[in-house]
Amino acid sequence: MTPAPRFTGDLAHLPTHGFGHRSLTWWGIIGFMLIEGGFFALTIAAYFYLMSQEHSWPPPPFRPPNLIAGTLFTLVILLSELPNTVIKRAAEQGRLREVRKLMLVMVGIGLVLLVIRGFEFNSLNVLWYDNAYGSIVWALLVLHTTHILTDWGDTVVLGGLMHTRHGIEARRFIDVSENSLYWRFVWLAWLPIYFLIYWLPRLA
Amino acid sequence: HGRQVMLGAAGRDGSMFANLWLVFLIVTLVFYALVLIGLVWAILRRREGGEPATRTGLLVWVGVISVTLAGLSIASWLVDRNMNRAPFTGLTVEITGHQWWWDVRYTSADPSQTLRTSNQLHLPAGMPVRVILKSADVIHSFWIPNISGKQDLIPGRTNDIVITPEKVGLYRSQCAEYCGLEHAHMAFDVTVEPLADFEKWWAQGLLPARAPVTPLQKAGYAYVTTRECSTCHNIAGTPATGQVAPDLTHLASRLSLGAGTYPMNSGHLAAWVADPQSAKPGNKMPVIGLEPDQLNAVVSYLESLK
Amino acid sequence: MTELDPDLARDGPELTGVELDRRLTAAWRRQPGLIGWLSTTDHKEIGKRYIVTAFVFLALAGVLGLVMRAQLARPESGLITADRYNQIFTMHGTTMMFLFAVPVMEAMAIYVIPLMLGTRNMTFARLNAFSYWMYLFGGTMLWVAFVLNTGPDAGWFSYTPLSGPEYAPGKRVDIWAQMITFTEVSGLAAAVVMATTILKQRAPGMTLAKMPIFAWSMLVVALMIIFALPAVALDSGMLLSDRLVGTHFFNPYEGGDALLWQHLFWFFGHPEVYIIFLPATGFISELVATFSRRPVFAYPAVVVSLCATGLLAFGLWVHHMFATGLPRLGFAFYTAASLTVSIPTGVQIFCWIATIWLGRPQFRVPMLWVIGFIVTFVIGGLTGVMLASVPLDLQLHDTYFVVAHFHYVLIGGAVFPLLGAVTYWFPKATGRMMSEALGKLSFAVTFVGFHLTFFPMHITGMMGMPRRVYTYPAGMGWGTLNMISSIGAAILAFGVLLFVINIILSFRAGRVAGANPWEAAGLEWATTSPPPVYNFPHLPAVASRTPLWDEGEGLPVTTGLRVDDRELLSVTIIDAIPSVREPSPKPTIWPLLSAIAIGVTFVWSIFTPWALVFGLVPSAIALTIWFWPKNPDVPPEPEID
Amino acid sequence: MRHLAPLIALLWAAPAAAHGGHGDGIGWTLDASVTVPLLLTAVLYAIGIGRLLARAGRGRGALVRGAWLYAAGWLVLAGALVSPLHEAGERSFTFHMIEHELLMLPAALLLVAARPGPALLWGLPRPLRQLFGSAARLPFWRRLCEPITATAIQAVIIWAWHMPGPFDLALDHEGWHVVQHLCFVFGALLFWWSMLNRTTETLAAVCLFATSMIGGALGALMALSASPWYSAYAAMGMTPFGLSPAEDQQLAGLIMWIPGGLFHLCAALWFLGRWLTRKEGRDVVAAE
Repeated sequence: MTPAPRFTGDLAHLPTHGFGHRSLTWWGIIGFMLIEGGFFALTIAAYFYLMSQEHSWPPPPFRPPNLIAGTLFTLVILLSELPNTVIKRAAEQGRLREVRKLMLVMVGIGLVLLVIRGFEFNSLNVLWYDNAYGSIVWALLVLHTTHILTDWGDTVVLGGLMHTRHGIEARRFIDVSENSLYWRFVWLAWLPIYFLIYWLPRLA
Repeated sequence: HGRQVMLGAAGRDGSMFANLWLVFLIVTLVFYALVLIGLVWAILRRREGGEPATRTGLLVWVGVISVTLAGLSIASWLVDRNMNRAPFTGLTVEITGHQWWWDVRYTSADPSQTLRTSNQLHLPAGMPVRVILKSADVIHSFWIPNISGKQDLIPGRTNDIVITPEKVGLYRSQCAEYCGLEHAHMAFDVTVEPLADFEKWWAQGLLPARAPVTPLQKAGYAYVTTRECSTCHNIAGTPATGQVAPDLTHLASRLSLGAGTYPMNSGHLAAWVADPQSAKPGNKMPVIGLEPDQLNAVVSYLESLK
Repeated sequence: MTELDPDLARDGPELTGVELDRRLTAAWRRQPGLIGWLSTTDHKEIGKRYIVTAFVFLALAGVLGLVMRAQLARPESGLITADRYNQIFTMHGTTMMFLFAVPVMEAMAIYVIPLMLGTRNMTFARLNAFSYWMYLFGGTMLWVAFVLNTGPDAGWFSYTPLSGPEYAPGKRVDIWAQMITFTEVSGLAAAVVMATTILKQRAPGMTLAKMPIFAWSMLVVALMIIFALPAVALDSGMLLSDRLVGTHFFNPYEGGDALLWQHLFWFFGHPEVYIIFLPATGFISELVATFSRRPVFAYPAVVVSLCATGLLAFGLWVHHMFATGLPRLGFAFYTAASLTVSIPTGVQIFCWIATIWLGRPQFRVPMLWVIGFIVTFVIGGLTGVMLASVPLDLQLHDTYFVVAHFHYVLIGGAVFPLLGAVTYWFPKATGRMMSEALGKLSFAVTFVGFHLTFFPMHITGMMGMPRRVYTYPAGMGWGTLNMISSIGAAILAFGVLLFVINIILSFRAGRVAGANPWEAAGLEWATTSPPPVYNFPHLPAVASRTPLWDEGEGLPVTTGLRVDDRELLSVTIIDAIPSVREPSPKPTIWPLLSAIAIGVTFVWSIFTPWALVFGLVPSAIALTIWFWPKNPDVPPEPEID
Repeated sequence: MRHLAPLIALLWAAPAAAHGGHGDGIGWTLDASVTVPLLLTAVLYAIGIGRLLARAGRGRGALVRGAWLYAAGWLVLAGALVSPLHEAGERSFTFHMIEHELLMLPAALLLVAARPGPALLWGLPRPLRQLFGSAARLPFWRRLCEPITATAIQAVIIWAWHMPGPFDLALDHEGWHVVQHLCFVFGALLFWWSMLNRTTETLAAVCLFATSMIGGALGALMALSASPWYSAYAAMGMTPFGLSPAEDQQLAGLIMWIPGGLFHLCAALWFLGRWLTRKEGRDVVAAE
């Protein structure tokens, strides 16, 4: 025979969603950003390791990658933070129309970035099977492209979702907000990679 | 027994290892005893009575561990700064690891004095030897437990280790890094001998192979130096000049066959030549398919290569 | 109790007891039948599946161990060929490390942690299910390949270039590397679920500083997995691309480096050992406390030690590489740094012994495993001290001494505590006690068998026997010792078999256990055995580290979660102040279907890289449907008065 | 490792050598660009703490403790910059690394733990004091001191200055060298200030762990590199202590990696331990 429970508190007044660190989704995204960040950091470490085993970088006869496509990509991805910030704020304030519109803009930007990325692969002046330098440069670029691609896919699906009746649910706004957070991670991770691929071979 | 043991102390590093080992063994045994005493006491103690000063105990324990670890680090450092540091005497051996045999070159400033052999090492007692380690394929590890610790042979890199054998004797070395199918059969014999004997051995090693004497040997010579064997194997002073397989110039003077796999005798030699793939599966020597009389001749010739 | 409002949607004084059970069960149960079984998101079901699967892999890898011992019992034994032996030891190591040791610890935690924390399910319940399926598929792929004679044969750490395209043609190593990908995806998903559950779903009042030590150990382990596993995933990814698309990461003749593999592998591999060992120390802390009838001595010291071990693990990878020709200048640094790990471990050992000292120990079966653990593990730890010293390691490395060392650490240090923990939580999961007599017998036989198997290996190693040799010549003096080890292995296997028999018998006819058969202090003992599908009728609230001892029967509870829908409580991460009522996802088949789509893609990609492109479509579709919100079939949020 | 003993002997001998007047010996660095700012901070602090102590009532104990910490930190800082260590660092990367580690770890930590802000302000004449006082209250500083920001800033400073280009610049031009040291000291002060004052103990432990990994990765890369990264050291040939440039860099990397990493790890554990002990026994209301 169990005694009657001793009630000490009531949770009914608690909200059913919260933004930022109050949201479980946020913690999940942070977890995955740590994992992905670990991937980037280790790939970068491998890049430095291979570089430290060579006398000159890039090893002759290879030339450093051409700057135009990569720099253009960097500019566009940096600019994309503007609509991204606006979306995040709009989502946190529940402004559905703005979110809908800007998600389309982000999908467009993602497409543009993927096209420029295609040119980037073409401007590396080395192929992945040429030597280890080529392999690691391609690895960095492929790894980052995967992130662009997955976040773009996520944006497409979420953007579509926002146009359905599920768009009005509070949790969708959390998803949009976390999607924006993830996009920040994607472009932040790009900056050191941009430096490594395009500038370090010119400096070293 | 005892040809491949760590506490054999037949070399400079080996002796230092034995001493350091003893230090670590005693210290760890003391700590193990402390833990066991603590555990037994904790279980058996009578429960009445005051609480001991456990918190202080923890601090003391951490202090004791830390001081001991510092001591062990220093002991370890004192040994490793002396390891591998014997004064250079000019004797250099270059060893290249292959799947699954050892190519050995005693180098000399005078190229005509450079001696190539395989799967054996002769070392002068009491003299530091610099061993240069390379690999032709995968990672192997060079290790003569009685004499010193290991050093890996890594493709694309050159490692080196200085070993100083001290006690005259016969030792064994075995590859210590897993290197594929026949990793278990990648060993070699190490003969540590007085300097004079060593020099004699070197001088003999430089001589070309003995000429065949009996008709059977001559038939074998004819086969070995003109047919498949000669494309891979080298026999100095004969037309057989292949470089990709073990050197056979003084094959019969070695103690073992197939990189430490079998003792050297005519039975094993015959079995090897007849079907190397069942003697040591996966090695790079193809099955030639000799007729019985050819086999006899080849074995007879190889046996004469003292 | 007066008449109930049928629409009452929250638990509370008005809604409790049988009626509450009925409504919560309706909200939390899954569909019956096969589809329901495949769709479940209940952490208890997933945890049990995980545990059973991991033990199956243990048995398989154990059989391989026995085959190896049979081969090595005599010199020049021709029982199995070199090729088969090399596959067998690779499979033994790979299975034990990747498919048994790490998953089983996660599995135990998946079952126990939500109960310990006082919550109804884990966060991201579907991801949890997905993690299990990926693990199952990866392990199955590896074993199917092995049965088809395509088992990997390059050792469990697959050193390049032996595992590279030139020296390992065929698909064997690809299978190994792709199995790594499966277990990485699975392990990382489980780690995120674990970390977020521990950080966000504790009972109100269970601050981090009041959390059970096992939860602490799993938090540290989850974070370690998050930091360490990407290294091996990247490494195996590079290996696969070297093998399949012609990159040169590990090819020294094209600017790559064979040692890069080892650096990345051990950057993962060293923490891996602690990923296995730390949950075991968590078990020990729980068991020692329960059976000494007092809280673990010096909780802060134990927790700091756990964290210290986890943190230090990331700086020590090179001590697996002393013989590779690293700069000799570093040797003293590496020795000193490697030795520092013994400080936190020493602290934990002290605290456990002090707990026994200060408490009133009861020698039930789990406690015997604890004592077996201390007696055994400390030997492994001390041989680890020897191996940390560079001059000693250069001799002992890659010999049977090392084999002995890591079996002492992994079996003595992790499997013994695991078996103790299984005995301990068995009544919670099944409602029945395991047999004490059979338990004592299996402990004794396992303990003796273990030491008989592995102690002689120290000496075999000192006598110069390298590891990973499929045979050895007579006349080396290794024969007798190897024979003893082989006999010991048979006894050890018999001991484990007794344990399994005990489980089966007790599952059918064990003594019925109450909610708290060991009179333990943790929240997992506050609910019935086995727990209801929703774990707790009312979420418990805690005010101390040992709630059941301090509150007795009258554990305080909170109210207010919905009973007509799945709802969990989120708290603040440090102080565990309730902050959000989070909806919890319903069971669905889509994690399984996603795992199938992704798994097929992975396996296919061994044969053509285009599989990654073709497989993207079904995988993306499955994931999209998984995440697509469903029609709400529950009424919207009820009013709060 | 056998090289360490002569190194230490040499350190002891160095001042004597300098006094002995050997032209190329390793002596004290008494350059005005270093000594004047150092002395200035000492004098400022001394004046300020004097003024504060004169006014202090009950807070005297804390002030005195702060003064001791500041003195210790200042001595380590001055010792690293002025003692023969600095000149030894011109010849050997290892010594340069030891100097940097001293600046960024014990010196910065001690200076921050001393909470020298008020004393330094009070050392200034009144108008300057007000000016600096209001500058110190700018929200900009608060942003900078956010734990994650401060960790990232320090990480970027460390990695950027160890790239071959910038590091060679600092070795070639004394002016850039001063800038480099200022960056290191500033980054470390910001970081430790943030850890001690601007964050919870748990987050501090996380940031310290991250920093130990970030610094450790750089150190490990140096320690495992087969060739020297910096042309100025590479051009030197053997260091005066018998190490080749590659070995010198390996030793430097090891110092950054292992003792440097352990320092941060121990700090992380200290925060964690303090937090757990503080929390022990304190009950939080079960539910709001």
